[in-house]
Amino acid sequence: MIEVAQRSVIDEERELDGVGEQDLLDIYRSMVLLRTYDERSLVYHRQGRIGTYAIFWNHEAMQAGSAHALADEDWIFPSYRESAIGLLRGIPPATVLHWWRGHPAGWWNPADYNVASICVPIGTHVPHAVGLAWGKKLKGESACAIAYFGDGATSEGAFHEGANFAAVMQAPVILFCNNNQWAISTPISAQTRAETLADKAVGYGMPGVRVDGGDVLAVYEATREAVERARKGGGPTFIEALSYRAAPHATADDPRVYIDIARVEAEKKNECLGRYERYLRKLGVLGDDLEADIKAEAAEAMRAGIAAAEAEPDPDPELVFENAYVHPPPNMRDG
Amino acid sequence: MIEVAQRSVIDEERELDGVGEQDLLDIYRSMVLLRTYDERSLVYHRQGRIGTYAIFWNHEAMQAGSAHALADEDWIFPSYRESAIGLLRGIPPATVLHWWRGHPAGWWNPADYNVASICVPIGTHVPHAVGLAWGKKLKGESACAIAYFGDGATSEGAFHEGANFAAVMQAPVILFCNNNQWAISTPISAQTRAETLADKAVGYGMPGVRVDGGDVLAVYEATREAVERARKGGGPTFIEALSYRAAPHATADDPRVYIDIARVEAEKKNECLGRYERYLRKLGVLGDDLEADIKAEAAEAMRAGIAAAEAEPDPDPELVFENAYVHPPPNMRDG
Amino acid sequence: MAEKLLVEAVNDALHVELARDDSVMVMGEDVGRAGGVFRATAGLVERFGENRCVDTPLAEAGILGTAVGLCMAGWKPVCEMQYDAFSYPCLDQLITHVGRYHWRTGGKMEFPITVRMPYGGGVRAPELHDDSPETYYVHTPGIKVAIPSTPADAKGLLAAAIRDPDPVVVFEPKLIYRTERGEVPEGDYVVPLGKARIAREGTDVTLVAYGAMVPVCERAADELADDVSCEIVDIRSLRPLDEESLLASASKTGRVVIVQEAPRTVGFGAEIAAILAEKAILDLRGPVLRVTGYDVPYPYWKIEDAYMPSVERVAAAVERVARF
Amino acid sequence: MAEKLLVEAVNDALHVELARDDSVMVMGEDVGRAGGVFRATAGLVERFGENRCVDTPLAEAGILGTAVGLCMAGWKPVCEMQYDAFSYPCLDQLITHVGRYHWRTGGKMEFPITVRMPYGGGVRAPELHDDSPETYYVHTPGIKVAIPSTPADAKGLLAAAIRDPDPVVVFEPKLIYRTERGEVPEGDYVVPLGKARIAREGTDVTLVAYGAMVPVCERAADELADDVSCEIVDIRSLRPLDEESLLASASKTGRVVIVQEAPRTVGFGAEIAAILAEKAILDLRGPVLRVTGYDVPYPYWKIEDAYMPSVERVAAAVERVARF
Ligand SMILES: Cc1ncc(C[n+]2csc(CCOP(=O)(O)OP(=O)(O)O)c2C)c(N)n1
Ligand SMILES: Cc1ncc(C[n+]2csc(CCOP(=O)(O)OP(=O)(O)O)c2C)c(N)n1
Ligand SMILES: [Mg+2]
Ligand SMILES: [Mg+2]
Repeated sequence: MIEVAQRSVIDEERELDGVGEQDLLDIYRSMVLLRTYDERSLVYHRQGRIGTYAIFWNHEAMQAGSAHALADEDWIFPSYRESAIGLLRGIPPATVLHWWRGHPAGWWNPADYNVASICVPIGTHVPHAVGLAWGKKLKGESACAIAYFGDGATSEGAFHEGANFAAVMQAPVILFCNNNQWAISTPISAQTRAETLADKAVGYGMPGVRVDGGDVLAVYEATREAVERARKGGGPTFIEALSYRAAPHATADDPRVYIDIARVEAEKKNECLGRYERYLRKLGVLGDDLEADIKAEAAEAMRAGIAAAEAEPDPDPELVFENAYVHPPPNMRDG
Repeated sequence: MIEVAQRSVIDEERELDGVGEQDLLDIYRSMVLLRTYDERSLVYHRQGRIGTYAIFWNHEAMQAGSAHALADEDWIFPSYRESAIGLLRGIPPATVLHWWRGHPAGWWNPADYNVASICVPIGTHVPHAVGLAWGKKLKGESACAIAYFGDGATSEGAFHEGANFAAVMQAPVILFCNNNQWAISTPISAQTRAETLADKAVGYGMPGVRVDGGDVLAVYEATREAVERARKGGGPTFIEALSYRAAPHATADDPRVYIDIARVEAEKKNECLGRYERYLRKLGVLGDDLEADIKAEAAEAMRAGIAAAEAEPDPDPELVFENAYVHPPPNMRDG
Repeated sequence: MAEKLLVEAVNDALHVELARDDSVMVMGEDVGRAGGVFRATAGLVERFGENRCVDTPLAEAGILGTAVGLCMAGWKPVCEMQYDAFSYPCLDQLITHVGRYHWRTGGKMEFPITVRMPYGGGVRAPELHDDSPETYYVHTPGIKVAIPSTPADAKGLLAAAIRDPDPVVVFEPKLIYRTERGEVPEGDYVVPLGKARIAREGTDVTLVAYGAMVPVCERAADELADDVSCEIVDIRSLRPLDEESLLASASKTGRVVIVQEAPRTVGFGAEIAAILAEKAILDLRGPVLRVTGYDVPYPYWKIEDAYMPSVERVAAAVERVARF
Repeated sequence: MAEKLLVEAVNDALHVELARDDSVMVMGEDVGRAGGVFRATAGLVERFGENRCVDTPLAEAGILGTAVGLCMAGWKPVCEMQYDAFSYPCLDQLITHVGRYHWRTGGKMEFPITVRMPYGGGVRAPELHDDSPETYYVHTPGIKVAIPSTPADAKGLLAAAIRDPDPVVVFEPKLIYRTERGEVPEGDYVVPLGKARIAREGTDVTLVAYGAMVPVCERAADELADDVSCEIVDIRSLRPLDEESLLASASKTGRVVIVQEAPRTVGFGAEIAAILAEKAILDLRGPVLRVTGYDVPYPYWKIEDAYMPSVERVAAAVERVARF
């Protein structure tokens, strides 16, 4: 049950069942918020106001499209590439900015938003998402989980063990692979010999599907199907969203030494937010004023966010000893 | 390029190209040697002459069939289940018996036989085999490698990372999975949701094939094809040999608490050596005398083997400090 | 109170804790149908069902990784690693996540994971069935570690581990699984983490040990009883560590021998010695000696006795420091 | 001799060793096209080709596991782990195989694997880019460990590691990758494993450190120079360990402070202290103090300075022991 053909909605001008203007605009708002977060963060980084930052420009369709298919009870397990996805669940921009500022105010309570902590090591959160989903199922609850990871993550043992557990336990989980075709400087061709990453689903006996990761509605549709299946007891789904990394891996990276610049430029022209805007305009759902309003709202959220973050006092060094344990050992402060 | 139908030769009475009487009898001799090793070892264990022992009764077809398809230059990476496969490369029975006796004389030089050390942890030798094969290829040598592991091993990250490296590096390696349908007490249905283990090959972009693991010629044929492909630069192959564990996992295991005894009895009736003997007799290649000779020869090898092993003096406790390092640190004996 | 073997006490603790708290679940390789390769989990799947005693796929990182998620869903997973050396694939999850996730949530979520495993040598097994990996675990921030040496402690410390809101790793000395027999309280029974056990009082030399090395110390103390009065401190909780009992004993005897089965370098004995060198320096009347495994691969079993700290080696160290 | 940054000295060593021995190969994530995320492997793929400088898939256990097989085929792999905390997935291969395979072959086959990685904190990075994992490595039998603190040692120790027939792990202190600059001999240059470096001679207190803690000790010694004469022993080779230099310095000063960035419990400082408590007990004129990281998850970078052993903490410890 592997769909190898890459699914699209926007290019085919398909209409999605049950998706009204409100949904289309909600998704748009999410994309704009993420785009604004990303673009502002890059500026803040250059200004020395936040630290190293993992850019997710042109990944917004994958994040917003899939997140829109989830219910609030469903858990999100982001990698560093989805650092700001919690914004779509109400995490304040200041919190995520704090994370990139190395400030403890950047650590939230996952249970408040059903958004797990940002996972820095590659792929190791996949089993977490699987365990959460399996655990909810064991408790008779209906929540699902989604884990986001990159193409490179599929090479890690942690991904493999998690995916296998997901299938064996029929955990209601979506394994969402952002295939931006690069793992820092390593192209997908040096990462795997599989024809598509969706092929990996076969080995786990779970459905696999490939979507155009620049098409927010295709992503939404595929995730919605996976969520429906999961909620009905149909177990996990592997989604490969095909896109392209049109920005550096992170602020510390200089891709010019390894990337094909022409290809990057081409991708930039077809970047996901512009594509969706053109589609919404064609549908008549988006006009100049609305677009300006939504973008202004997002810009304002970020302005307020960085202001709030910078208003936060520097953390107390005593926090070094906080939260290591619920019941700390008596000699923990020895050093 | 996945063959899902399970390949057989014996049942279909197919003839294999280039396989003459000599080959058929060589394979038979190998199977008998392995069977004799296994049955005697179980006796030696009961007599307290060797320690815990991992029984491989009914796995001989998988081991002998695949090993016969290799050239001497090709490297074998056994798990504990293939502890005695080195016998087919000239490792003396006494050496392998020593291994199970916990005697240092049980450790051989892999380079003498192109047989790696027995791998005790599950699946961790898969990357070793891949590295060897890749390394030979980089040196312009023509040797291949084969790694043996069980159905349970496919759940481990080490298997996954090794398989992916194999495909990406197009290493001349055969990943040979002995699917005896049990990992100690865990049935294959609790190990994976994939329909066949051969399906796993898809996710790595390598050919996968499924053979009847009780049919020594089917195993031989599939391995020969894989070796030919590897030697021609065609990269790795995953072979799933389907069989059934008709004996306890090891001498310490009591399968009665988890296994289906009727199924075990049925498998015993159709065990691989008897099947091959009936086939050879039908072909007119094997008769009573020859069978008796070959079995006597194997029995004699084992008698001599255990005698040699028991004649070996107890090891010098000083060996505790031998071979930990080529250049040991000066304080290594502190304790 | 009933007499139990150490492994039976483990099994008893699991039965009691699963009955007591229905968010506790056991997971691991062969823990269900087979009841564990040492039968430590026997009877659990029959009594509590397949959802509370789960036979997992063969994947240690998967076991510990999904346990993190199970905690987030409200479970208290008790993960079995089938053997010491087969726990190594789980170290990545342990170090990167299990020890940090409570901290990462600003202290808001708890990860009451218990990892338990049979460990240690002397059992006449093929390689990699003999390791003493406690250093890898106890060095990891966020993790607690307990190692019992008696049946009662095996039950009580495991119960404490399961009830503790922090991740706790319990190493069970498999060499004495079926040789140590003792009284074990029935039903609810907890031995708090962080308290050492004075296994024997004495005045001349302090022997510090845990796990299967405690009986070795006891035998050495017996042998020397006419000449040297040994006090034996069974550490039993490596983190939190009961420094007080350790320092009290060192101050009483002034002479300390530490016994550890693991390889010497940065074994837990080094930490004990370092604490003494810092906090008991004025009490010490001789060198702090360590009797340990060696910095070599754990040997073939025909000669493993030459690797394991023996009664003779312990006695020799005691005599050396006693005469110092 | 040319002046080089520490990371440039690493790069130099790799260039020299690959040119010197065509069985040496470099492998890891982003070591080729990108020349490494710290540019430690810059220029190698251009000079030696894709077979001798390999961009691998993103899989640390796969990297170290295939390296074992590469050795069997006659290669000497130099494996880069991209960062300290991302090396943890390779621990299973390290402990179960890399440290045991030479032994397992009866000493017949060699596994001249080098693992190198940038390590340590203070670099203002997101979590898991700051760990000091040397304990996990140095506790493992069969493994050697080196940690340079100067550009010359970074080159010489890495060259020694690559030429050594045993597996060697080299931790490169990333905090000082681009702050430590110094003379580095051109071409062939080896600093033998197992020899400490007396970074500074002194008479009152011995400071023992390695990696990025050596400059911290130097600054502390500078601050105290008027009152206390500090000797600084840069361990630089944790295994084999130069006990002689350590004991000689301890016997000279009688007062020792050990500085380690890793969490305290069973950090390498504990081993040093334990060795002193055993072998230098009569020389010690005060407690052996450890200034270490804490047993907590490495903190968010805004407060990481409160975790890292600082000049002030080191100086305070020196004063405490000097006055003892
Ligand atoms: C276990 C581990 N190894 C290495 C790294 C260093 N690293 C950070 S991002 C990255 C590449 C990830 O690529 P991919 O999975 O495709 O995700 P992307 O960054 O493209 O979204 C690497 C190697 C890491 N974070 N974790
Ligand atoms: C990493 C690791 N985990 C656990 C074990 C304990 N163990 C030994 S054999 C075995 C089952 C292996 O099953 P499978 O891979 O199917 O091989 P088989 O024994 O059936 O040939 C287990 C769990 C081990 N040896 N290594
Ligand atoms: Mg990517
Ligand atoms: Mg099996």
